[in-house]
Amino acid sequence: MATLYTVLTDFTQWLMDLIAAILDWTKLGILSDLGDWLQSAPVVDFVTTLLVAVIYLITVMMFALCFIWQERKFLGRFMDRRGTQVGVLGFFQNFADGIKVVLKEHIVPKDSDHALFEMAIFTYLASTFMLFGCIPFSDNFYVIDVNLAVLLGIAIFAFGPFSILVGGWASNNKYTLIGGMRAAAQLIALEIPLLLCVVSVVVLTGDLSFVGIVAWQEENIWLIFPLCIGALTFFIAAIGESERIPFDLPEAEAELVEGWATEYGDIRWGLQMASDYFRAYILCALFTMLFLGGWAGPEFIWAEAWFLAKTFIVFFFFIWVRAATVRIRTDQILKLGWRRLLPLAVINLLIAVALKVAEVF
Amino acid sequence: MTDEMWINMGPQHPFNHGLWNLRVKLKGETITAAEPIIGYLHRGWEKMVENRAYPQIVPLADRLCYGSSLSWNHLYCLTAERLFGVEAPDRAKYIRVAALEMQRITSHLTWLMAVGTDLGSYTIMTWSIRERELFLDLLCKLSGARMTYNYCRIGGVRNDLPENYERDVNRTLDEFDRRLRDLEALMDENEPFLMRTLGIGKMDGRTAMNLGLTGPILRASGVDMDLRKLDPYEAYADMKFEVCTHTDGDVYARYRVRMDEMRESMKIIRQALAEAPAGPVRVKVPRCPPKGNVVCRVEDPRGESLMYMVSDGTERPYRLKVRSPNFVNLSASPPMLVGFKISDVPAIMGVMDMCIGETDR
Amino acid sequence: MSQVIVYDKPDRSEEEVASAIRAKFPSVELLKVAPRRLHFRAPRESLFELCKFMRDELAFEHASCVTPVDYLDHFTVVYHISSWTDHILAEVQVDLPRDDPTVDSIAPLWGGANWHEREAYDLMGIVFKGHPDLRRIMLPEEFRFHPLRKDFIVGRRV
Amino acid sequence: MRIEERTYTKADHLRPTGYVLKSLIVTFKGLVRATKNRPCTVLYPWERLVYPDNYRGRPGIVLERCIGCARCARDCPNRCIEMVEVELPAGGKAKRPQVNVGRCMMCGNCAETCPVNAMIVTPEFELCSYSRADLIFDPVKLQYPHKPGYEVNYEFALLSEMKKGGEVRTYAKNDPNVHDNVVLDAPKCISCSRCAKTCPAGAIEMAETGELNPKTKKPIKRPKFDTTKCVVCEQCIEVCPKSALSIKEVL
Repeated sequence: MATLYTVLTDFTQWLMDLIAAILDWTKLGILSDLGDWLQSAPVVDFVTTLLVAVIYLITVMMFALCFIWQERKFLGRFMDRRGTQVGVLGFFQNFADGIKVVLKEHIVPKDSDHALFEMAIFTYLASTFMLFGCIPFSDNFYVIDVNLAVLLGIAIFAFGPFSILVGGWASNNKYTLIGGMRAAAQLIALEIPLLLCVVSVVVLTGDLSFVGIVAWQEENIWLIFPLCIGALTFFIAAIGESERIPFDLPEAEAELVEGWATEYGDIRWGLQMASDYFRAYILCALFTMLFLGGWAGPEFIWAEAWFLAKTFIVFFFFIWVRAATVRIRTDQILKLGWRRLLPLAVINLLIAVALKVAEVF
Repeated sequence: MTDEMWINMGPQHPFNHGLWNLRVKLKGETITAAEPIIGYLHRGWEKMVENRAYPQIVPLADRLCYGSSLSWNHLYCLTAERLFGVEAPDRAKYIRVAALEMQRITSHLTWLMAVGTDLGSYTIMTWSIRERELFLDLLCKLSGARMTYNYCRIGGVRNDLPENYERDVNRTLDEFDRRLRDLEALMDENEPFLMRTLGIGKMDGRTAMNLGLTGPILRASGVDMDLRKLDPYEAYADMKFEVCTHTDGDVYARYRVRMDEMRESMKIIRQALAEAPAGPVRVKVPRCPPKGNVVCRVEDPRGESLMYMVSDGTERPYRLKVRSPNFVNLSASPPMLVGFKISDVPAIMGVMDMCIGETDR
Repeated sequence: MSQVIVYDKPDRSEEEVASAIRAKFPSVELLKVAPRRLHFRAPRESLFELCKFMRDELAFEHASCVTPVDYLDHFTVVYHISSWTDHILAEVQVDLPRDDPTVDSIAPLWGGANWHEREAYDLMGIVFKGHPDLRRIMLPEEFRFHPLRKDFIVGRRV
Repeated sequence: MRIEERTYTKADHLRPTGYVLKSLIVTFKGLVRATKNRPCTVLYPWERLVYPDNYRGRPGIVLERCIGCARCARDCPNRCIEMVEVELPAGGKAKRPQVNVGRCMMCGNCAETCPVNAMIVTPEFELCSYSRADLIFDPVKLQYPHKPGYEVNYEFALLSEMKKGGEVRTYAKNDPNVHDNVVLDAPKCISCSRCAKTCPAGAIEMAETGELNPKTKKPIKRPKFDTTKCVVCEQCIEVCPKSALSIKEVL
């Protein structure tokens, strides 16, 4: 973070001095006070963080959108067909979808609840973008390094089902109502095992910030080896959280047409689909940082490249599971979540505590 | 607590293949009543047929059910032959048996595609379509068309086997045997698939018989009734194969019966092509049949299909009634659906191999 | 261990079944006996008893098809009832006068015939007494004609 | 009918091992196979599937061979063939078939009944057009470069020979002397010689029979049929005012 941050602080400092100089030139009292205020440290700090956040968001969205390309290509090859053919090797497909979605007309169902109908999508999207903030690429490229980053991430992540439920209810359509209820039940059922796995990692590493966890893993051992049960439960719960095929019920095409987002037509539907993939990216990123040692890796390539490579590999496993299995029913998902994943997560917590007490690590 | 809600899994819905409507009464997620509504694809086939000459109806019989057009084509020609009092030459009988069994495998693979999409695994869909291409090429080499073959004629078949056809067929069958094992690995050895199909849509043998079910669905409920053995026609009497049955009567049993039937069909094809005697393949048939009526029934990939033909001595049939197996299987679907969840509907109806062309005629 | 019903060898021959039916129902006329086929002509009144007898005593498990035929001066409803145990397909013809085409329904005996009778009512206008819900199955409810009748001219504005 | 105790025994390898492990292995093998050599899908406009010679696309015609017998028009199930006047390269006008390809269901019956193999089955199936009128192919547009694979020939056996048993000969589709023949019912004929004029194959010619017409004292002429040229198109039967001609089928 040092290089990017210092560069940007010098830049904003130079910018603020320039503005202050201009304001002084006008010789008006108030404006020169404004100039001094601008040059003060907190304002400069705020503006640089803003700039870093914008840059960081753009890079993360570019990589998250590559997930869509990866899914189309690999799913195609699993099914013995070609993936997308739009543009070079299919890379232009995302922009083509984006342009198509932007051009579509915004239709609001007749007697649906307009305010909630609009609000659902933006809260869904906002919670996803906030999550980007607290996930670092490597120890010197991140927006903020909060020492409670893990807690913050999981908390914001739990906000998703709320907006799905509201979106499903507000669209005034039987199918979306069922889809919304299913999504809420499924995400809550799979949230608990997810948290327990994260807790077991935190117990072992004793640190709540991602940078600390990765640093710990660099010295000792990647956490996937001692906590392999935890890694497996986290992986399965992550598939459920990002609503992918084995746990695809909320937007199961077979019965509920498109699930809770049936009535959204234009950019709102596009953003909803994109944020599904962003959430998948976040879960893969969490998995790499908690279990695969984040950006730890031999020096010959950058730390960020290591982090991205591992995230893409984890997403490859997501696609692989999608290609191989069949969608299962809602009550089976809940049964799986409460009866299979929860005990496994608890066992994993016991292992972590045992390892901690025995000071193995 | 939740009052009952009628849901129209309407004429245009991702899960139903073909135009038909399933009105389902839901109490929460479980189905309390179901009512299939058909008639959206009613083309008035039986009225149309009454003002065409006998040889002109042969290509029309193909269009009854586009999934297994050769079996309808053959049923019409067999009924007309019995009406005319003509017997197809022996070589034609063996070729017909081989072509019918290839059509049965193609129809079962189309059904497998429908099951794949309904249960959410698109790999099953694309792989079964890829396997189906093998047989479409064979039938295209034999008859000249890929789906509506127009291959049988009243009094034999259109043309003899192309040169070294038997070698191509045997090579395809060996290749298909390997690929069928891959397909089964995707389904039988896949726990979510078993979760979605075991114990769903149960129906025991007695009620199935009373409700008029025939074909693989009846055999899955433990009734060993196959018209190829019970009422042998063409050259089935001297084909050595056994009837595949299952005892549970649920969705998995129906799937299992069809997969075994594909293997039996492969055996029959090999026998038929090996034992086909030399000789003519087609007999010249008079224009006008004697007055009278005739009934003929055949084992269609979906069940017992029957044709009743009345002639008044002119060159046009006076009345031609078609009994389609799917028409009756669909009428017996409500008892299968009641008591199960709405996300089971695609599994139950998908395995029933709906073909709306023959249901509505 | 669960049970499978197997139909490999017929229990009775065609003649036995034919003679059993003629003994019980003198009014039923036997038209033809062929290998695995029986052809009867039954009067309208004794149809339901005949079918009940065939189902209960003679093990005819499956009503294959119900076919209405319009012979201009009268209707004929042809029932195809198959017995898997004896490998027989019995064809029962019932003649109905053209002015009141009503006959007893066999849907209570075999559930399979339910939709066939609804289709016969829908396309040919034959009323089946005792049918659970006799409605049109293929054509819209407000369609007033029965298209399969010979007096229905194709292509006329309906 | 007997009740049998039977338990369904699956092949031993059909048991789920490791929840979804076997499916994962199989799909991964599929992935490797599809990336190593090309996936089996065909990129349609650039790559095309190879169709066998007898593939049935739209019907085509070889105008030189067509004699205008209209058997294809009679046998088409969808009634999409009409006979229309067309300029012959050799001069004069004649009726040739015009196919409404929009209605055609590509069943190949017209090529099958054509006695002179003028109607052929072409492998062309890309027939989209901007208006329905474009889909009505007049005889000139219907033409297609001829290849022997496109003709539809078949051999048939005769019913009588089949019933007699013994050695059964098969006859080609357009065998000149094994086909239904036209029979004249002499008293009805008023020798108007319309059938001789309409016969496309030139198989009928009016021949004088011995008697004289009592009123006009001129020799009576009756149509005489040359069965080798006749193509059983039944145009003479339709055109005969006294319906004196009928078909005697050869079985």
